Amino acid sequence: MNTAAQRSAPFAHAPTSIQNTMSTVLLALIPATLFDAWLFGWPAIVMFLTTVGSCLAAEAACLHLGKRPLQPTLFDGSAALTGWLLAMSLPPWSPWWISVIGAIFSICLAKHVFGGLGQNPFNPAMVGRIALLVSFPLQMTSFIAPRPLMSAGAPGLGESLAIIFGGHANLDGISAASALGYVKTELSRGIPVSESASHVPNLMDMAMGMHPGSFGETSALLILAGGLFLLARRVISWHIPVAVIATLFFMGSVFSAVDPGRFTSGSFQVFSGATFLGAFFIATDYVTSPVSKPGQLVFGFGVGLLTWVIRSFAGYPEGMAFAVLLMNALTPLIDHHIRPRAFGRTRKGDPLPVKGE
Amino acid sequence: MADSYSRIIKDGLWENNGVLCQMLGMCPTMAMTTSATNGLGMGLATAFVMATSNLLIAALRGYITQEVRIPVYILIIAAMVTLVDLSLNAYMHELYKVLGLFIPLIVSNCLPLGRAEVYASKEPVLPSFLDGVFMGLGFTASLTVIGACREIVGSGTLFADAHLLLGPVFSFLETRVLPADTGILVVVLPPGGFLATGLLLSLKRILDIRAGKPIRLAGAHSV
Amino acid sequence: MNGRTLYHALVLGAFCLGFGTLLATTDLLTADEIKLRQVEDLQASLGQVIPASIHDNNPVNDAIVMKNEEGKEITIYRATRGGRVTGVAYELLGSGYGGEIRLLLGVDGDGKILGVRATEHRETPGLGDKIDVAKTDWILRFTGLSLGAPPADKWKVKKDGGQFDQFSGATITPRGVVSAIRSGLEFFAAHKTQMLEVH
Amino acid sequence: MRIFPVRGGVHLEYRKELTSEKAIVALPLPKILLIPVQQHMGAPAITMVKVGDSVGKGQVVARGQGLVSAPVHAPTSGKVVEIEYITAPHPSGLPQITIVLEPDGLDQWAQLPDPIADPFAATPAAIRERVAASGIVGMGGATFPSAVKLGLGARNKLDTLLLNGAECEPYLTCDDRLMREHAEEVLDGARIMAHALGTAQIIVAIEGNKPEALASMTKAAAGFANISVATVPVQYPMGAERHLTLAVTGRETPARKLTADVGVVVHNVATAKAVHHAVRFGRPLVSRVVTVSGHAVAEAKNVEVPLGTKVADLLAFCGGLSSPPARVISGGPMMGQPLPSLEVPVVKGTSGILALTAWESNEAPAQPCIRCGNCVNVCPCGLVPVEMAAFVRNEKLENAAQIGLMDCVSCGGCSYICPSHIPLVHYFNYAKGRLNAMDRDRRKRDLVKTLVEARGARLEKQAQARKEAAAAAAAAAAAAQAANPDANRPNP
Amino acid sequence: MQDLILLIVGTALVNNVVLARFLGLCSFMGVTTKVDTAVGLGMATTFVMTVSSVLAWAVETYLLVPYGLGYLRTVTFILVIAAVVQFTESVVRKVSPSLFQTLGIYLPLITTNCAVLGIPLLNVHDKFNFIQSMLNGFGAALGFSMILAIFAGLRERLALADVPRLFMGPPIGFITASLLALAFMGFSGIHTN
Amino acid sequence: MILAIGSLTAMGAALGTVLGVAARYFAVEGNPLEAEILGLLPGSNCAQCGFVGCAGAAAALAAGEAQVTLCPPGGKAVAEKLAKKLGVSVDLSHAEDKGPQVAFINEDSCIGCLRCIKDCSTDAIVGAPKQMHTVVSEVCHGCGKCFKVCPTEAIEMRPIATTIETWHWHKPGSTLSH
Ligand SMILES: Cc1cc2nc3c(=O)[nH]c(=O)nc-3n(C[C@H](O)[C@H](O)[C@H](O)COP(=O)(O)O)c2cc1C
Ligand SMILES: Cc1cc2nc3c(=O)[nH]c(=O)nc-3n(C[C@H](O)[C@H](O)[C@H](O)COP(=O)(O)O)c2cc1C
Ligand SMILES: Cc1cc2nc3c(=O)[nH]c(=O)nc-3n(C[C@H](O)[C@H](O)[C@H](O)COP(=O)(O)O)c2cc1C
Ligand SMILES: Cc1cc2nc3c(=O)[nH]c(=O)nc-3n(C[C@H](O)[C@H](O)[C@H](O)CO)c2cc1C
Ligand code: SF4
Ligand code: SF4
Ligand code: SF4
Ligand code: SF4
Ligand code: FES
Repeated sequence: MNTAAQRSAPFAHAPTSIQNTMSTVLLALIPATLFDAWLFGWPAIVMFLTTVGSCLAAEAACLHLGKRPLQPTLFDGSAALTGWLLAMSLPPWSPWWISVIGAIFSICLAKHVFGGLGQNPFNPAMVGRIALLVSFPLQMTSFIAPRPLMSAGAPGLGESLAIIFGGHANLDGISAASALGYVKTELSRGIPVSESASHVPNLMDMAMGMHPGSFGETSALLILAGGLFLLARRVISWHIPVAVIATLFFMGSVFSAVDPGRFTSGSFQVFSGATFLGAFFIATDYVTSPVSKPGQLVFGFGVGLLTWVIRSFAGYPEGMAFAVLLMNALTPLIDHHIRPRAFGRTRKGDPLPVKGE
Repeated sequence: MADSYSRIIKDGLWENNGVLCQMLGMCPTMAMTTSATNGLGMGLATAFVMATSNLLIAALRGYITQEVRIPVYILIIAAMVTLVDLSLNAYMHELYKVLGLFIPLIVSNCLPLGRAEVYASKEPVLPSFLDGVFMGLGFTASLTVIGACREIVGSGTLFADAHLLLGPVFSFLETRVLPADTGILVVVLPPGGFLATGLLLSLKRILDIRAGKPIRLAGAHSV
Repeated sequence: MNGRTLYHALVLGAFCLGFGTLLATTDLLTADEIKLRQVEDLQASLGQVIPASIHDNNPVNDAIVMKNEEGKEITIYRATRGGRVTGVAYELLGSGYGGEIRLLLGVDGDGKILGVRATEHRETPGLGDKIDVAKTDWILRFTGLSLGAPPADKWKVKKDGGQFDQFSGATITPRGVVSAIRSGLEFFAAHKTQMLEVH
Repeated sequence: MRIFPVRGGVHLEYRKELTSEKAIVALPLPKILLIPVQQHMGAPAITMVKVGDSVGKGQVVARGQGLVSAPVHAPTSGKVVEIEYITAPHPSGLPQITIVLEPDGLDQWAQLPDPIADPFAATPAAIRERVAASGIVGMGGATFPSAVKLGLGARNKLDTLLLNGAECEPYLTCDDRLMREHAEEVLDGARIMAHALGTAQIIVAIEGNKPEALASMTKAAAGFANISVATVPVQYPMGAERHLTLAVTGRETPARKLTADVGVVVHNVATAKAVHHAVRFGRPLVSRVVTVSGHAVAEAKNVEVPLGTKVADLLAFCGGLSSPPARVISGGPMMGQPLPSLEVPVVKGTSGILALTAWESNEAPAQPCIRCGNCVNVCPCGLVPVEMAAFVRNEKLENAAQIGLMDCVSCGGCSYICPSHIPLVHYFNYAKGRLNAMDRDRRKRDLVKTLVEARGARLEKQAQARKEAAAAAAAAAAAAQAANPDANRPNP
Repeated sequence: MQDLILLIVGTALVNNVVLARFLGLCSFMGVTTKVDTAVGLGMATTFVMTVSSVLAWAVETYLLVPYGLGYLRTVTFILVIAAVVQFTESVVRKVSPSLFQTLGIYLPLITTNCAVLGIPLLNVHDKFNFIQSMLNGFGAALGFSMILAIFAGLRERLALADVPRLFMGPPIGFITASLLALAFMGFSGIHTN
Repeated sequence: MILAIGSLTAMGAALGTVLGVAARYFAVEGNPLEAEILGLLPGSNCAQCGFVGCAGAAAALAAGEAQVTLCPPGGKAVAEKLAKKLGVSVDLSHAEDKGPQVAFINEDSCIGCLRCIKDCSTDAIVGAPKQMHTVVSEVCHGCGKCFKVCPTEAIEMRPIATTIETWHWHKPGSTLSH
């Protein structure tokens, strides 16, 4: 018998696979996606499809260039998920070239130069989003107010194609700031948070999604539901999301209690922006987060803290994506230093002492 | 001898190019390549310093002892840089206004010192001088190419402001490649510097593979 | 100290001596030239905000130093014609998105703007850098305006209810520039007599 | 009884129902028996018979050598027809010395040692000797000579004999059946072992998915105050001795130490039964219970098999293969070994023969690791398999060892759970083997070095001696010349 | 006090020497294949950078400014640095041969680590006083060491990844650095508050 | 001007002094690296590397004048260790590694000339004049010296055979069984 064909135990395997995992995550995103598609209308749907399509095309192109088979990899759902999450983090009416450039950054530069699935140290979707944000701050901060499908004034399919592909949206006319962006701009001209916060949608509206923002970040409650679904299916564990949200809430609450004119409240931090999307779907990306549970807690804490720091002090209104990338960079060091305690050993790795010796 | 001169030229410009192969002088490579013009200017100034400092070091090396060699080399390089700085300021003021900011930084560029250590401290005067010239020109070429790539993708122009550096005659170089305001801004920001250099290095690798040369996969300076 | 150590000291000292001499000589030769160039530079920038037609002196040579409210020294270059001050130019600091913005403001004797230029800034290319004349002529629109025209409550960007256009997606930069110019004009109004008085 | 939590572990599909209700049946004597002289950990036994010899059942055919070894006995009476290198029941498929026995069908016992009438009055040494002479090795899979383990009492302060009835591997039910059908014998063996070890307490640990075994063992233990039965959670690999010890006693065995260092010795239930037979009847280990299972087997069974029976014969007894199996393995699916052929014998450590269909083993080509961390979560040893495998894949074996490769017990949990189907354990097995080989090489190099140095010193000494001799000779000559100045003078 | 802390945070994170100011890139690329080496170089650089910031401040304040020798700034600063480095080199060579072996040609290259010259020059440009110069030097070095360690961690992981041959080694190093710089852009604008 | 030159010269001289003193007091004697390298080499002084024994090889390695793959008896393992010690990266995938070998003396051709015994650095060969010699394979390290000197080609270098004890799993994805 050929020994090379031999393999060692085990000869049993759990019914798990990459495809299973990825499709569960996609499934969890569907409710929020459908809601947002309704909320922002046809142009958003066209934008969403363009983004996912571009990511799949980029994946196929990279596989082809690397002379690798398309078969398992293109359809394992990871590229679709990257595209999906990228679309969720873009302004809903972004023009086609935003989607395409984002896909090139996400899939080609953040994923395939490192060797493809599983090898990338940085979250591809977030690399795409940030490269776009830094390159096209205007387009990437021009959000539209909700304009539900079938409502008066909502563009039809043909008009939507023109908006996305023809560059015919007069963004100046319809754009609105996200809550975080609004508060930040107001603060920059000396208007205290306590005052500007009263002009943003109330928490209930924010949780429901009735406010301007990125395609997928608006409906906090549906994202939360998707996240809980992932938790229930054990695709993700609670460590990262809980650490992110708790840290953000804590920092917000403490600092807004100290200086309400300067800092927004904990619940504002949690319900605005991409907190839930980030905590449940983005910070939890397996590939770019630590593998051990304690490591994940540290990672989540870091994401929460950095998000708060960037939101509160830095030039950008939203910090989740940056925070995730920054903690991605720290992940190898976290993995290096925070390991589970080995059986029969101390935390430092020395054998436990024998009693009586 | 002729053979070794052609070797010096080839090494400097391509085979052992300061940026692409030795990966020295990365700081100006990143910082000064937001446009082709900047890259060119920085490269030329560096080339001048390298040529003169290599010349001086090779000429004076008999007097330099091992223990103080680094300070002496640096002293010579720094003196050359200051010389360039002062004379440009006085006599070629327009050029100085473009380059002014980054001339002092040539002192801390690893490449001149690297060549001093590796080449000028061991070889005769003329080859050392030529080594300085061609290493400098190779450096200039890399910077210009990287600058051009970043400028085209990032701002949609090529050789913008070339007339400030090279005189009004060269304003024909200034081109607009993409429509105004369509550049991908990251490319001219810090991340773009690293990205462009990384991609250029892999481009060189493709060419090397095509040419059938062995490629080096290890870290930048593994000895 | 043994001989070898002394030798190192001598070598390094000798090199320093040689190159120190070289540099000192160069400095000696170039110092005046460089000073001249700096004056020329200043002259060139002042020329942009004070039209040549209104003066017969060299404003570079007619500079007075004043203190602003915060006690910082400001150099005022004065353009005179026939012994009468026809305009002044001085530097302003505005705060933009990327940090400080340095502006040079020229004002005539009536407090009307002769010209403004951004001389140094670190605003984002494609967004805030439109204040640079090399990019757009936005900053030229200030020429001819004064504190009263437009009225004080319109000395703001449109977004804040004023009359000046902001750039789409970049409000912070123009806001900083507008408010810097306004306070520059206010500074002129407050110290007008002192500035215009002939010594 | 208090059960302590154990980190990690997986919840498997056990598929024990295939055989759990199949009572143990005896295999009729096969036509030929292949008896390898090494069926245990340690030094191989030395053959004691020649081709053509007739042997009785239970007669020693190979004797142990050295401290850690075990004798091998004839499983039945018959004639030695050959002694040669034959493929071993080992994944390498390499041959090993094997005694081929042709049963005469009489199954006649040879002269056996006398039963020990009252084992509890006998010295522990006497019991150990009997266990050693009976060729008993650990039946839980490790096949470590049991007598050596029974001697641990001399070195360590022991308080508990832990009887391992966890049987946490899927499919296998041989221990389960043994406990259900032979509870008294098992417990008697355990009591004898406890006596030999000097432990006061015996705990029988059984996973909660074997209620009948629990019931029958509890019933059998009722009369003994020092025996208790513990129900341990159904959590693979609860049967691993360190983890079982932790679960039952709360004591964590330090790395690179034995459970004996925390006062516990673990023995398998089948081992206990074998001890009972050896002590009470003088019978050596010549047969064992094997679970034959898997969906590619026509009739899954629990079979009492004479050692040396060919796997093919055993499968034939179970109705043969009903479909072409994807894998035929010896032992359980998590830690068992793939068999190189069906012509290899059942040996002392063979707890099961499984013929698995493709859907049962659910193998798939490996995909890239997505760093999901599942392997980290399930590893009962607290290791980071994903990282160890990455090191091994890049031949950085020493880095892998630094982060605990040698602590891995090869339980298979990580490979089982990996969504990318990465053969993690295979990587670890490779790395462990390679590191051991490197270690052997290093030891040899050290040996060579000392030899070279010794030789160098010797040569130098010789050279020195020669020089001294030459010098002495020269001196003598000079002295002689001085005495006789004319001797060397050229003739005028 | 708060200002000084802000100064350190600012130079370490916001205007990180490597990622935002583009200083010290040669060692950043060269000595980050292993975390331990990177930490070693980081410590050596921290020492040199802090000490030379202080010495350069002294030279500037007591020599260059009073006597109008501004044009000798580059020369004198670099001499000071060279001396500090070579002194450190001698000490390390003696005290820890293995550290010396791994840092190899980089110790002399600390001299031309632009950061070591750049930071004192920036101190002069920003008119920092003694304490500020020292803290700025220290903060910059801290940021440098931190980036070195992070980047070395990333590269250790990349060494185990299936990076295509085309990008293996230096190219992927630069691309990783690019993404790291992208992430650090999140801190930009902190000073405006 | 005088001040400029003077201060610069003074600085230079001062620094030169500091460096001179440093160079003197912190000078290192010998090469500690050499000793470490020597510890990694097999120590059989077989000279197959072309240097004067292992010490010579170590000196050459420390001076950077030799390849880490220089030592045939050490094989890949030693080359790897050396590469690690010296911080160099070598591509060992192509490095020839015949695997460990042992000498085997063919009984029929051995004339008992004693030459191999004299040359064997580990005294791995036993035998008496004019009698058949044998190799104690546990201590033979496969240097091949005996193979070279044997006048009758009675000595063969054989790869060490894999047994069940020494067998281990191949690397997944590779087709080698050992
Ligand atoms: C690589 C690439 C980058 C682009 N970048 C921009 C951009 O930064 N801003 C922009 O308005 N359009 C950008 N475009 C879109 C085209 O320039 C587009 O044709 C143009 O915006 C048309 O706009 P209009 O219909 O308003 O004339 C880009 C297109 C490509 C392919
Ligand atoms: C990368 C980046 C660069 C920016 N550069 C500038 C700038 O140069 N000037 C500016 O006023 N705002 C700049 N901004 C700020 C945003 O565009 C900010 O949202 C805007 O100034 C607020 O004005 P709005 O009310 O028009 O949205 C920048 C933002 C980003 C993300
Ligand atoms: C992962 C793992 C699982 C094990 N599972 C069992 C088991 O289920 N039953 C068992 O008796 N031994 C099992 N063992 C073996 C035990 O650790 C131990 O060697 C054995 O119980 C000792 O008894 P013995 O010497 O009588 O065989 C397992 C070992 C390992 C490493
Ligand atoms: C729970 C979970 C979260 C994920 N989050 C992301 C994400 O934020 N961004 C992304 O590009 N891919 C994400 N993926 C998909 C996949 O891991 C990603 O494409 C890899 O990073 C590509 O190597 C996620 C996958 C899972 C299972
Ligand atoms: S279980 Fe598999 S895919 Fe998940 S981290 Fe471990 S090796 Fe990687
Ligand atoms: S096989 Fe080893 S590494 Fe894998 S789970 Fe078991 S003990 Fe852990
Ligand atoms: S080849 Fe190896 S063993 Fe032989 S002398 Fe050289 S270094 Fe020593
Ligand atoms: S190969 Fe020959 S000389 Fe070398 S160790 Fe073996 S027996 Fe001795
Ligand atoms: S050029 Fe800056 S460190 Fe080399």
